[in-house]
Amino acid sequence: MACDCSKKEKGKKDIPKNAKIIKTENASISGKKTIYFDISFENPMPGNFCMVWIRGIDEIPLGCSYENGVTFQVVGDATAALDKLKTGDTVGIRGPYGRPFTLPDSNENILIVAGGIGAAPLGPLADFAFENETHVTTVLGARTENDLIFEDRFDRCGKLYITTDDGTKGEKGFVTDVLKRLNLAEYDRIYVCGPEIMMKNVFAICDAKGAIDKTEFSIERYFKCGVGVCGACCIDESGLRVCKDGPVFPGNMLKSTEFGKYGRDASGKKITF
Amino acid sequence: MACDCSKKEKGKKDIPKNAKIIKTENASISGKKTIYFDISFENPMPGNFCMVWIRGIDEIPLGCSYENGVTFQVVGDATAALDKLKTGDTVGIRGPYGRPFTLPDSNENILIVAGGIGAAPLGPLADFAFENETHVTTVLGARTENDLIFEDRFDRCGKLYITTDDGTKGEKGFVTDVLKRLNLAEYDRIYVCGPEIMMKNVFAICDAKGAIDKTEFSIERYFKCGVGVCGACCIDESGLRVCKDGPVFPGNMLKSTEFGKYGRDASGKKITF
Amino acid sequence: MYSVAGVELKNPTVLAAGVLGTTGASMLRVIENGAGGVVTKSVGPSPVFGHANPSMVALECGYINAMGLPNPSYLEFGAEIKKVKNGQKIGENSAVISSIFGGNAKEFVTVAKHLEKFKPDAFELNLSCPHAEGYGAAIGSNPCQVEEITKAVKDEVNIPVWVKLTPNVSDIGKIGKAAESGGADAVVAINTIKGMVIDIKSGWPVLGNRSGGLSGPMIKPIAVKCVYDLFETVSIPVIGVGGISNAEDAIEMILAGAAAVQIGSAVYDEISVFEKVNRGIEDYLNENGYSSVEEIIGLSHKLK
Amino acid sequence: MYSVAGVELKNPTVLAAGVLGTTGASMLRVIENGAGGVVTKSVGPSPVFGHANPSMVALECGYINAMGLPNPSYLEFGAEIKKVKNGQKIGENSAVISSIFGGNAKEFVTVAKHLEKFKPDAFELNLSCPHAEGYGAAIGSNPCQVEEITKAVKDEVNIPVWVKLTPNVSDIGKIGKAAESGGADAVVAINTIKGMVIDIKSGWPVLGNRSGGLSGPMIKPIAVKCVYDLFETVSIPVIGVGGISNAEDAIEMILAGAAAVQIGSAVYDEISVFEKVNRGIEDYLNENGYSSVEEIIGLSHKLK
Ligand SMILES: Cc1cc2nc3c(=O)[nH]c(=O)nc-3n(C[C@H](O)[C@H](O)[C@H](O)COP(=O)(O)OP(=O)(O)OC[C@H]3O[C@@H](n4cnc5c(N)ncnc54)[C@H](O)[C@@H]3O)c2cc1C
Ligand SMILES: Cc1cc2nc3c(=O)[nH]c(=O)nc-3n(C[C@H](O)[C@H](O)[C@H](O)COP(=O)(O)OP(=O)(O)OC[C@H]3O[C@@H](n4cnc5c(N)ncnc54)[C@H](O)[C@@H]3O)c2cc1C
Ligand SMILES: Cc1cc2nc3c(=O)[nH]c(=O)nc-3n(C[C@H](O)[C@H](O)[C@H](O)COP(=O)(O)O)c2cc1C
Ligand SMILES: Cc1cc2nc3c(=O)[nH]c(=O)nc-3n(C[C@H](O)[C@H](O)[C@H](O)COP(=O)(O)O)c2cc1C
Ligand code: FES
Ligand code: FES
Repeated sequence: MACDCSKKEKGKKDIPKNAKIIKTENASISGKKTIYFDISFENPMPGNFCMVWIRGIDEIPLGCSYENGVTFQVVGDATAALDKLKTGDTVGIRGPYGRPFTLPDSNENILIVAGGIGAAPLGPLADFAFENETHVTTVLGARTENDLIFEDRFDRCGKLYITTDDGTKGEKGFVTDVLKRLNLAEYDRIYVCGPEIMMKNVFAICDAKGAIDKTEFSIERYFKCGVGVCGACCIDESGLRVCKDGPVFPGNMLKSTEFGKYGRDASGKKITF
Repeated sequence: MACDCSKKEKGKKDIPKNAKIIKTENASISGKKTIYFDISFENPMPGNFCMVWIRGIDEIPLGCSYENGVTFQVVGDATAALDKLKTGDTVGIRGPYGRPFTLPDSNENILIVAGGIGAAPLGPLADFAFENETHVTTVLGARTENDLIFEDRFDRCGKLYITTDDGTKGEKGFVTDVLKRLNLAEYDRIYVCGPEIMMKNVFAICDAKGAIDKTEFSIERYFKCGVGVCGACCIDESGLRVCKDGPVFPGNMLKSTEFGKYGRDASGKKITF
Repeated sequence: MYSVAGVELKNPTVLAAGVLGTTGASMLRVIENGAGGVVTKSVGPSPVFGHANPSMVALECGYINAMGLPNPSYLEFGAEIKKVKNGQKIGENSAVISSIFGGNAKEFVTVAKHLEKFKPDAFELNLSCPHAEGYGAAIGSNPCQVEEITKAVKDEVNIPVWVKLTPNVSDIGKIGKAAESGGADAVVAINTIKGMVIDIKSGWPVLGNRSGGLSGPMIKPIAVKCVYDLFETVSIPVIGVGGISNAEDAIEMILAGAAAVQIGSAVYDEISVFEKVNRGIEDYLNENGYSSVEEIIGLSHKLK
Repeated sequence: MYSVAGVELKNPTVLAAGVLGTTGASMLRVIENGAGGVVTKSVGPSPVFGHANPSMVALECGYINAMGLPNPSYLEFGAEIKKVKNGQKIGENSAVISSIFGGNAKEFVTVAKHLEKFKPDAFELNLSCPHAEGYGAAIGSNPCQVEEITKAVKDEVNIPVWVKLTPNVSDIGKIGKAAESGGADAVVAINTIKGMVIDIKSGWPVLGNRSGGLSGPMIKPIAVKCVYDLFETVSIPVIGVGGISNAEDAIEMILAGAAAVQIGSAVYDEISVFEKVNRGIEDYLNENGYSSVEEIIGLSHKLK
């Protein structure tokens, strides 16, 4: 693997940088939001994440969805607090961290499969492909039309299939419904991010179609340190750390792992999906 | 001043390096000795010193008299212990430290005034001058013929005057007797090292002859840290540190200082010469 | 095989507690990377979610963390111990040391008695975590409590008991002595050192817990001194931990008196640090004409 | 002018004890390089030559030293205090704080009463040196002795008394409280931290005294935590010292609660560090709309 899993030089201080919010914008009608900072991430690669510290509340991992921005949905305390911040407010950010997606060549044909907020780390990959004139097909799913994000970003770089659970936009159903129909042999690489249950199904289809070797999945686990030391995010049975050896894993590295079956909460207790 | 007073990079570890003695040789008939190590000093400049750690005894400053050697006389515990070490024994060395002599240009005329073991840091200067074809005059003094060191080293690079207190070699008397006769206007630079009482007299003569601005004196004070922090070696009234701002000082920086009058012992108590 | 305080280690490098020790699979990966033994994360009487993030950040010459002893409780953790005991390749037997904590002797005993069933090779009593109120160092700086808890666990279990000490005391030798009196088979020094880092742009202390424990290269000289002092004070083996990231560091710790070393933060740079350190120790022994690690344990004490 | 605990400082940066404080001339040079005050080397009841060399070496991210409190005794040192008091340019008045030590209250009082004649602006009681048997931290980790000695000196002198604390205790707040009860006008934290470095090639501990005290960048997070804790515990000013080598470090210490900072080891790189730090603090205040250092002392405590 040619990727550089650890960007940080040995012995380099790496505490959260103070970042001022310079713009906030709705990413979806339902209120998923993108916030932009006055400082950019240092050489972010598509698939990298950052740790965003909402002071006094918590620090959480979010995908680097822009050079200087993150896109999130409110699910609990930290995201709710982040949602309330306004232009001029500050947070702490560190990163970019983690193993990114493998970048496609310009003559390659790629497939992007994104579910819900899972589109966040895939946005920069689409941008890269667009600039690089890579041929892109995207399957973008969400619960409803109002939950869709980055439609334009995926649309401009190739063919875009949209699915919504309720049919309010695109095809009624799941991304997997589209995936089943596609001839995966056409694609050199397949990139996936979304809810784990969705990714599990995508995995199964790709596997069945003999395409698993060209997949990369960006997965989520509970992060404490975020830098590969504490072990909170390790997956069974490989013992690989999602924060440092991932969050992007080739599909074949997820075979016979806990992926799609269970994860762990902050205490380390197993939580079945 | 163009010299680089502190050779060490910020934050770089600098503990004594283990150095094995590969050769010992008498530097004088009376038993002044040179010991050579299996490791060389890093870019030593004439006038630099090192700290030599005779483990279990003490660590003392000694001039770098060779690229990988020091030359010393026995005066107390540490030097006596050093004197007993044999080929294959080890000491700890750190350095080179301190502000060195200003190197002469090849077209310059220089005068070296060395008394006793004070010739040690001047040896490398003579070597440099020799290689550089600088014209050198040396006044080399010692108590007796048996105490002289580095005669050949000074001899080969120009004119050598020798004085001994008892007249066993060269002129009977002191280096100052020769100095008084010399036309100091002929020299671009004058380098001095020896017992402080000798240097005091050399200083007076150079000053009287209007030559003080071209002198450099290498002086000694009690060193504890050796690296410019503790303050043990500071001289009145400038407050300059002999270990870091020196040990080589231009003569004019020694005017109206304690030089030639008093120093301090390890406790910081003044000791009059 | 390398025997320390009743534990058979594959080699003298051991994974330190709280680092990559949440799951059996993770510890097996560390063993594959050369560790002669692993210490599990510290497990206590009830589930703990730990402090809010940030829980660990890298500093110029080390790290600061305040995880807050997250663990799923002893009732959940046995399976992970079992996995790492049983998951090793045949013939490869890296030891598994179960780190446990509690607020008092009774809690320690409850946790130990339950986890002993899963056959760890030893217990390590965490009497040293600096940022868990009522636990760790809060107890571990009191020699009486250290002795009492050690004794209570020793009385109830049949495997060796190591006691991990905090450097945040005036005299670590005294605490080591207390552990020894309680029957400890070894002392482990050191846990992290209390510290704090403030982001001057915002004024906020950086960790979710505000303050935390320092680890990594910056604490090595403190750890070496603690190990040196303990070696002079106690007769049981001392296991050295704190700031080891290469063979030189490990050797320094062994010369100071460590019978084995633990490595934690250095996995930040490379999990294969264990392999690298072991190779380096071997080379040092060969180059200097020693035939075993035992010959150099505490060697510095003899040079006077 | 900047007033802290009864002492008028030219600015909030002060030279730390034991660094470039052997002679009046040296301290004057430090003042010319921007220090708002200087603390003299610690002076005791009788002449001390100190430990054998090596007495200080540079490490990767700090320093270790064991000078052993060398000093010519209080009977010799008055002249140096006088020199630095009288040698300053007219209108420039950097404070001179006389650091003193003794083995008990009586010795402290003897030294203080004599040196007071030479008109230092304050005393700093060294109850914290980690490598001087029977002195410093040996006494300073006992709250009763700290209170007793502080009180004894306070009772006998008419200038402010600062008490310098050791971090080598379980709870520095407790020691700070003891100093406060004894009447201290300020506490100074921290002195160096016990440590040891071994040369693995020879096996020898590097310092003449074998072990010593750590200073420099590596101890900053420990110092910040101590200052933070003391700020919560005592009502007298806290003076922060440990690992400060630039303005950011100083500001971090002030946000943690320091009313002024002391700088020691950083003179290794540049004596002009005082000037640089002061300029940086000014810039920070301006950029962030503060009008004085006082406004940011302990600010981090309010952010919750
Ligand atoms: C690599 C990675 C990239 C991510 N990228 C994005 C993104 O771009 N946009 C986005 O909206 N979300 C993203 N997430 C998920 C995001 O981190 C969680 O939604 C967020 O942490 C929830 O925090 P909370 O306090 O609002 O919710 P809580 O109420 O604290 O928790 C709700 C759920 O969020 C998850 N969560 C909470 N804290 C953490 C944590 N420290 N680490 C991991 N998961 C946590 C848990 O599953 C938890 O059950 C990403 C997660 C990971 C691991
Ligand atoms: C910059 C410098 C360069 C020197 N170069 C040489 C040299 O090339 N050859 C040589 O023979 N001598 C040199 N000396 C002097 C040498 O350091 C002393 O002779 C030596 O330290 C004596 O140690 P001792 O234990 O044998 O004697 P002791 O009995 O300990 O002391 C005898 C005298 O040596 C001096 N001395 C002792 N310890 C120290 C110390 N730590 N720092 C400074 N002086 C000390 C004191 O004046 C003392 O009174 C140099 C000194 C300095 C400062
Ligand atoms: C993230 C992290 C978590 C830790 N958790 C524990 C723990 O649960 N129990 C324990 O005894 N020590 C814990 N420690 C302390 C380490 O085991 C070790 O004593 C310390 O980090 C010093 O070693 P190092 O410098 O090699 O990291 C933890 C350290 C870190 C960095
Ligand atoms: C060489 C040296 C000598 C010291 N001597 C003393 C001393 O005599 N009295 C004292 O209270 N502290 C002494 N200290 C401790 C310093 O005053 C200071 O508390 C410590 O070095 C931490 O600050 P720093 O990191 O800025 O050096 C000494 C420190 C050093 C490095
Ligand atoms: S979150 Fe700590 S190792 Fe991944
Ligand atoms: S010997 Fe310490 S400053 Fe010169």
